[in-house]
Amino acid sequence: MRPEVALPILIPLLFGAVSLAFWRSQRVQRWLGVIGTGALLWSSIVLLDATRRDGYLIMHMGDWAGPFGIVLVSDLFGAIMVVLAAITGFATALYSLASVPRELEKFGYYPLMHLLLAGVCGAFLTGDIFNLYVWFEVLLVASFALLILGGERAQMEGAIKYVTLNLLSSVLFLSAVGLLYGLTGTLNMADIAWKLGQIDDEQAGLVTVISILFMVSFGIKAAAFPLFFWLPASYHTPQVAVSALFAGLLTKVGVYALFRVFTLIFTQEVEFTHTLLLWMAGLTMLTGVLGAAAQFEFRRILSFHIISQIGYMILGLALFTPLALVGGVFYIMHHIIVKANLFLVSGLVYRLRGSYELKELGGLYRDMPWVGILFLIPALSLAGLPPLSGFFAKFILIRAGLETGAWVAVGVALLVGLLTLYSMIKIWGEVFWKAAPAGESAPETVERRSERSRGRDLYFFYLPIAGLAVLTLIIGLSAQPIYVLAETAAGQLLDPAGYIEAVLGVRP
Amino acid sequence: MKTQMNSLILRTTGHFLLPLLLIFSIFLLLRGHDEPGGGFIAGLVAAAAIALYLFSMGIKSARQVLWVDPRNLFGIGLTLAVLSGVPAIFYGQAFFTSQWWPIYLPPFGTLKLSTPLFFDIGVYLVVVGSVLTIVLTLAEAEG
Amino acid sequence: MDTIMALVVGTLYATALYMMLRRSIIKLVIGLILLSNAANLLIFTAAGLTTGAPPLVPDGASAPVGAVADPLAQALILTAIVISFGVLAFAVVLIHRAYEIVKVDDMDQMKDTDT
Amino acid sequence: MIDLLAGLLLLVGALFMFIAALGLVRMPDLMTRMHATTKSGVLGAGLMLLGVALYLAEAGVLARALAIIIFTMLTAPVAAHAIGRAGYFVGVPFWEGTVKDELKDHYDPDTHILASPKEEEGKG
Amino acid sequence: MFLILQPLVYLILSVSLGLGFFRLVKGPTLPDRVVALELIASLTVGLIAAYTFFSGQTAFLDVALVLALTAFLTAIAFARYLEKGGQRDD
Amino acid sequence: MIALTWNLLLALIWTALWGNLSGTNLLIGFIFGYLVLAFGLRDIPEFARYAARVPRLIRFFFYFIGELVKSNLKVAYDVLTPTHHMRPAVIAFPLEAKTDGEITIVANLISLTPGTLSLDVSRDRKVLYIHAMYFDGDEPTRQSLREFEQRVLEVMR
Amino acid sequence: MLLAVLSGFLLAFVAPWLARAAGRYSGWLLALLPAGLTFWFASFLPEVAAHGSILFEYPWVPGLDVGLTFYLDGLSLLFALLISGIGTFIVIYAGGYLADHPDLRRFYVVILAFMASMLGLVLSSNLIALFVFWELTSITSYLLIGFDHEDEKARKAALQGLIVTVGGGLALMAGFVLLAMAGGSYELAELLHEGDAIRDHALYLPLLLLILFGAFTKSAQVPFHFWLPNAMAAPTPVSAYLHSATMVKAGVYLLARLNPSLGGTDAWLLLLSLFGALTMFTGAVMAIRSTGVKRMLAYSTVMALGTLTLLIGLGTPTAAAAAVTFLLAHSLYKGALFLIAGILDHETGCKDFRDLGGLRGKLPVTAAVAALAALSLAGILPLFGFVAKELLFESVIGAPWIVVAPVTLLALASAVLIVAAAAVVGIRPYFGPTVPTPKHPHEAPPALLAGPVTLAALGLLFGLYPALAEHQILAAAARAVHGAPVELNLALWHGFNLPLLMSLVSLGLGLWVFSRWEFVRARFDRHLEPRERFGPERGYELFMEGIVRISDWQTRLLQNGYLRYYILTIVITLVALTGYTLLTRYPVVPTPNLAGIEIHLLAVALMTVLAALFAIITHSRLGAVALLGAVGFGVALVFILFSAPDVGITQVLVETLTVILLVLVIFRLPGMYALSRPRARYRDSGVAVALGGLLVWLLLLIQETRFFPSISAYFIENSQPLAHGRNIVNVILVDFRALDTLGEITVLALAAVGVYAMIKLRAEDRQK
Ligand code: NA
Ligand code: NA
Repeated sequence: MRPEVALPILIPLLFGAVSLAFWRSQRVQRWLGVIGTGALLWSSIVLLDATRRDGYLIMHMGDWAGPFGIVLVSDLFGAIMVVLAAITGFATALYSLASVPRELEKFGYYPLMHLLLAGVCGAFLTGDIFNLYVWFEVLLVASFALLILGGERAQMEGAIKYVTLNLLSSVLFLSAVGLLYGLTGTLNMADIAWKLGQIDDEQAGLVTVISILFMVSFGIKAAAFPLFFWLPASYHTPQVAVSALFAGLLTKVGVYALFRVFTLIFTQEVEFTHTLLLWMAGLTMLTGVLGAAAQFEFRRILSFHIISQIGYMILGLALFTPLALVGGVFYIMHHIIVKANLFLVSGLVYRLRGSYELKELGGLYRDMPWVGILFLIPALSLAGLPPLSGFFAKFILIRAGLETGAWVAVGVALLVGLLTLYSMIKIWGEVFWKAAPAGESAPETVERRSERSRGRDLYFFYLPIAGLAVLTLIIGLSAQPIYVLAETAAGQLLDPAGYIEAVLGVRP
Repeated sequence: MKTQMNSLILRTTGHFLLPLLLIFSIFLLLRGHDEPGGGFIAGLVAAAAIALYLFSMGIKSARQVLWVDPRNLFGIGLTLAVLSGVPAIFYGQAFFTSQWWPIYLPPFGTLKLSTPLFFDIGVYLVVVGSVLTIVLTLAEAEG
Repeated sequence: MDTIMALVVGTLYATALYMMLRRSIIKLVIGLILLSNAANLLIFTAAGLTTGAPPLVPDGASAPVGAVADPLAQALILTAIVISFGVLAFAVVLIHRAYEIVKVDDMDQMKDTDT
Repeated sequence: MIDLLAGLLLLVGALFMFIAALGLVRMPDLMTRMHATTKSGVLGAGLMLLGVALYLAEAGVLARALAIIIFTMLTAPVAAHAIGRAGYFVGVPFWEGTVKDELKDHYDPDTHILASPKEEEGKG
Repeated sequence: MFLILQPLVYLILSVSLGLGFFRLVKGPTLPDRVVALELIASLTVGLIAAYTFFSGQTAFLDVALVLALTAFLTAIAFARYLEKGGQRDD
Repeated sequence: MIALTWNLLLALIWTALWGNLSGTNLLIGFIFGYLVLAFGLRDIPEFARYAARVPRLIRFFFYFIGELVKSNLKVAYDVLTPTHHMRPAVIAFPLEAKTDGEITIVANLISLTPGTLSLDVSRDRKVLYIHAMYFDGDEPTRQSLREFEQRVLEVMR
Repeated sequence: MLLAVLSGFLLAFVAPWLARAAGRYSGWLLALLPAGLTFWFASFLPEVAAHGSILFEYPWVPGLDVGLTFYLDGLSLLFALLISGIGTFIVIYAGGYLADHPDLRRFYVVILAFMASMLGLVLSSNLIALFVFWELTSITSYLLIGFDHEDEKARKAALQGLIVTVGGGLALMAGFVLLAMAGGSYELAELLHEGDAIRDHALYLPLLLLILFGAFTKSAQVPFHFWLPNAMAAPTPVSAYLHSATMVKAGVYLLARLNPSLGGTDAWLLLLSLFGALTMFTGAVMAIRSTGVKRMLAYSTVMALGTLTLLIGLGTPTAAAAAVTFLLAHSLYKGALFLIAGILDHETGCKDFRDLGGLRGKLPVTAAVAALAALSLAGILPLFGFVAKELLFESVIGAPWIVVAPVTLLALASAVLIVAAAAVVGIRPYFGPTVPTPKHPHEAPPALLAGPVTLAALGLLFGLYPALAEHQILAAAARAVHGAPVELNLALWHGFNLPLLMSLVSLGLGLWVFSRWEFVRARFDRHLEPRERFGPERGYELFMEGIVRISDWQTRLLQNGYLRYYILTIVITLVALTGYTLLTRYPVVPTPNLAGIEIHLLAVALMTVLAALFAIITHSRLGAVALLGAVGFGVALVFILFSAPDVGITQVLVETLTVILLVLVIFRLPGMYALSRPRARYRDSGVAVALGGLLVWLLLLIQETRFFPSISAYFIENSQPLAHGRNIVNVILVDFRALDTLGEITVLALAAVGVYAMIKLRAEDRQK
């Protein structure tokens, strides 16, 4: 019994619940927001540390042995994801203190944030496929509510697509779980894997068919090609702190789920399923990055790039070699921090200049060079330039791809890296280097601009951005420990037997 | 426009049915562990009761009869549900391990006080609070 | 009966999808509701159908006599019903608000934010 | 013997339900259809439940059967009242064979307040 | 014992269900459909009664109980909608 | 109300004596309690009225069932035969019932019985509008309704 | 060593503060670091000359075979000395040149980082570390090219340089990985001995092409040469110099470095010598066509880079010697010339040769230095450039037969043109009639002159005493390039031979071209301008535009804003993928199971299906809601009739509440209009039926293929004994799987919060 495993779920749940109960007092909610995410961060680090030491951490909820009760499982991959979620959560909570309008706080901003995190952590830690569905729904509905907070027209239009397509994905997931339950009579993922390991080869085909349902459902959640439509339709519409949280976490839950089921459960016909995944990865990388090239709005560019980077992560899974999985895990770690940070930077730019439109922006490097540096670090990292975090992420994948002989995929990955750089440089050129526009295209006057660049609230912008930038640098400059972590995590992913034994106590 | 229908028959029936439905919902809540029922079903029945009140007597009466703002209910309910999983940890058991504290009340038999019961009560409160928040907010927006 | 129920489930999925593919915003709502019913019924059918044996333990006994229906599947469906109710309530109100704000009922005209 | 009676009750109840359904289809207008469903529906369900209570002969079953019957009798007329009233407001047409309508012109179309004939006279 | 009764009762109820459904689809006005829905709810109670009778499983009476107490809310909601002047596209 | 309270109290004492709080036992206690009260306290008006109401209720119950069946048969006949024999009409029926509760119960019971369906009550609570299926002239229809109302009120008051 | 390489980065960090503290002398202060590094590197000269190479190892990411291993041999030491030595003067120069520039301090940051990156690049033994520094030079150079960032031309040029070099860099990375796969190591120090294994490996050709792609883009070889002159468009001469003379040599360095591992094959010879020669000639032609000071110098740099590539490609010992000699000579004279270009700009405000003339009186020192450097550029006695040029001619005429003809011809032609260019550079601004300039010219201050004077003087020194350079460094460098000891025998005078003849020819023809400069330019322009539309730069532009156009097209196609197409795409994907998998992986036809059919079950099923079907065809909104109610009752009846009381109750209640909700909401919603065209309806029905059919098929398969019994037997047995509840479903919900229920009520609460916010928080109100 390891209580650490449950804490990253229960802490945000409890803080969310208490915040809901204190819905009248925004001051309490703000405090709870920072303390709660801070506590989550602490608990997640404790969890990661313990998992690193002990391999797998198991908690049988309600003391009911697996596969009967719900088992929480922390393997290294899950624990890493939890830490990343907590980091993103804590950063956005700080950022929200200054960036979220007071009237939104009245309508449940902080409780929604906590519960979103609870859903995300739940998804990362559960060892039960139906429970995974439940956590998916928790984070999804929390994201629905966060998405519409503000009630702008664009939010509504975006939300309709977001909600509908995600609902479709959930129903698909649920249906797949139902069919899988009918087939195996169990819900515990380790148990499913164990049982599916015993069936004959002729019947493996049926399992593969079911796995396609999971692939499509998680593909939607991960915003993979050709299932990504909800993301560009909506991610640029909510509060930027919310966008950052979404960008960092939501699609990654889909990716996590793909990693989980396609390493643990559906490994019967790898050459078939993972070839499909490889196609998905390549096309996802390409469409995402191409989508961004035509955009001229800060957040839209970032949104499209999420898609292409999802492709990289799936590539790691699709190649299915130890190194490729390391690359996938490493890429996820890098991406969550960097992508969330870029959204935070976009919000800072908006705070300073009142616009997200590249055409209306400019002159920031002249006025505030440090903001430029805070942008460049995550932006160049996103493009995979060394020695930042994204470089190693990309390098591992490319190396794994070349060692596997996946020439086309590697070619696509390289090209996409170049185009990502192009997009980031486009932002850099327009927002920072270009002189601030004057006259009609300028959203604000010079006086208003200089007024905007003052204010104590700005510290709550700089603090999380700088913190995440430092993390990006650390991951890049001291990649070895991170690599070892990813390597161990990937090793566990490739050893379903170890997972099964840890959860069920049987050695398949 | 008012949210209720201007009907004496409906109003009177509402008055009469409300306590009936509420007591029925508590009944469903408490026996759910043994017979069909439980926090969720009970909560829905209670919410239906208030909805009936809303239709027959209007939003103001419905809010009055509810006495608390439904928005308080789900926060409290959720807190209760989460907390009901915590006591086990003090017994060195996993979260949500059920704890039973049977209380013997001579004429009535045994009251099975337990964490699952508190959990179910939490569920009940959340359901009532959520459904009513949705229904009442919508009804208010109409007028 | 299993086959008949499978057909019912399939029809529900088909009708739900058809409605979701319409342009009228209200048909989307109807489609979503049908879809969640379809999924619940699918789990029920996939888990196996049993008549006349609800998963209840008789008073005083420690286990039901004879075979009973799969309680786990029922619990899952119950959870799924509640979740889909919550989600649907949100979706329905969202569509209602979107219509109020955008003032078109043709989904084709809600495409300004995408590109 | 009791089983037979119970079976009979069940059958008769089912037949009443059938009559209600047939009435719903056959009757010419909303009001007359409601006559069929409200009465036969309640009676049919009630008889069937009594049959069940008689057949199973358990206190719990009897209590629940009675509760259901009472609840049905309590709610069905209210529903009928609400729908009939609403139907009247939105102008659902009466069957052409309807003899007279004393309700006509007594509703205030805006407030939906129903005046009595005396009030109307008082106003002159 | 109820070799004939069981299929007979079920047949009657099934046909009734069909008739009720027919009115539900046919209308012609919304109140007609609502009445049909009410009848379907009643028929559900009847089916539960029959099912309880033949299976001896009394648990389902609870479903009927809940149905009896809450199903009429649907009708009330529709009626309220109409009274509030909601569009009647029937 | 006092009488009912007493009756319930007696029922509880009964169960306490038996030491067994079950529904059946409570019902038995209630019945014995009723009989004891009806017999022992029949000289107190309050209790006498209480005692008298029960037989009336039972009588009304059977009357009502009879009416229910009658009305159903009538409807059934009309439903089952190819032609319609009915003469529907909406009529105004002046109420004797005064309180909201009385009016509601009268109206609801009217809805459940012979070819009548309560539509609405006027604002001044004096008139109940009724849809009658077999209208046979104002007076006969109102007469039978009035008779029914009387029986209901008898039980209620 | 690690500290030496990284010290530039560290200094870059604190440079703004140091510069602020030092004020006017910031350049001199900051130059102390590169100066110190120069001496420090110089201290290794004897050891390298004696032992050949020294290796320094620092771990970085051992798991990925990435380490900060530094490999010091003649080649890397030569580069390190050039970088830190010239860097010293650049920093000093910048302090003077940009003294009044508001962004001087930012400039220091970037230039120091750039210098450190270059050092890292040339010193790294680890391929990945090398690549890291390689990319860092691309980024820092991007920042330098775009230094005048408010000028759009500068931004464009910077972007172009970045895209081309990083694009090449990505290929390089792939090439490196393949190289490591072929050679079995990521360490150059080891790969240098694995030449045979690598050349025989199946991946040799791909990895060669990828690496060459990277090197060629970086070193501005044809057809990627266009970005380099553009990089001169906006920025200061200082950064321009760094680009043309230092960073671009990274590619050449890499080629030289990998020559022992990759060279010696026909592919290597052909690709390098031909592309090199072509680049050399193109650079020379373009140089003579240019009138801008920096532009001409930049093209002459392209020419030099081509020359170096050519020499490395030839693979003979002479060529290796020529390469390192030419490298050193070029760095010296080109450095001086660029810095002089800066002085001219700084003192006169002019950037074009046509606007300059007769300055020798006003700027005597500058003129003298320019003359020395130009003579070296032209390859005239007694300057070091002459030595290099002689070796070049010697190399080309001694080239392998397959390339000897084209490379000799192109080398000679280029030499002619470069002589002319040198004349323009050395004569035009200083002699002839004085041309009035926007600024009144004075002799430049010491900070500006220090660099050119030193570099030109070194050019003269090495010209007079070539053995000095040879013994200190060039011999070791040539050995590193060739992979074996090379006899250099550098001398100013080798007697009359073919190379000397070629030199004389080129000198004569070159001077003739200079005398007819305007005429030659006009002739070139007439022939070349119409063809520039098809040039490689146009290719770059088309590529960039194409990306945006494809992006636009793709976005309009995929992200079209129509929800229904999104759904359609997703469902078609699902059905197609699943169907395909079914066909190929599990082609089993399920047998229908009609056991247990009863009339009432059938009636309920039929009603549910019909209600759903009618719900989709009805035109009445509320009718549809009522039909949904019927579907709900149907589903509830299914639950009830198949033994699920709790689910049945829940379904009934949820159904009722859903209807209430819909009725509350529908009040404001529009009617149900048939908006789609019939064709769309047929298509959608087809897809819908396909989805439904697929699920039926799957369900039937599952129903007949249950692998294992359900675990629910455990719940059935233990619900009462262990969890003290008789309603097994409820016990599962509140005990066995309480976590599910917790999540479920969280969803409900969240939905309520969302609905509340949606209704109560209105954007319109917020704006008020
Ligand atoms: Na997990
Ligand atoms: Na539940």
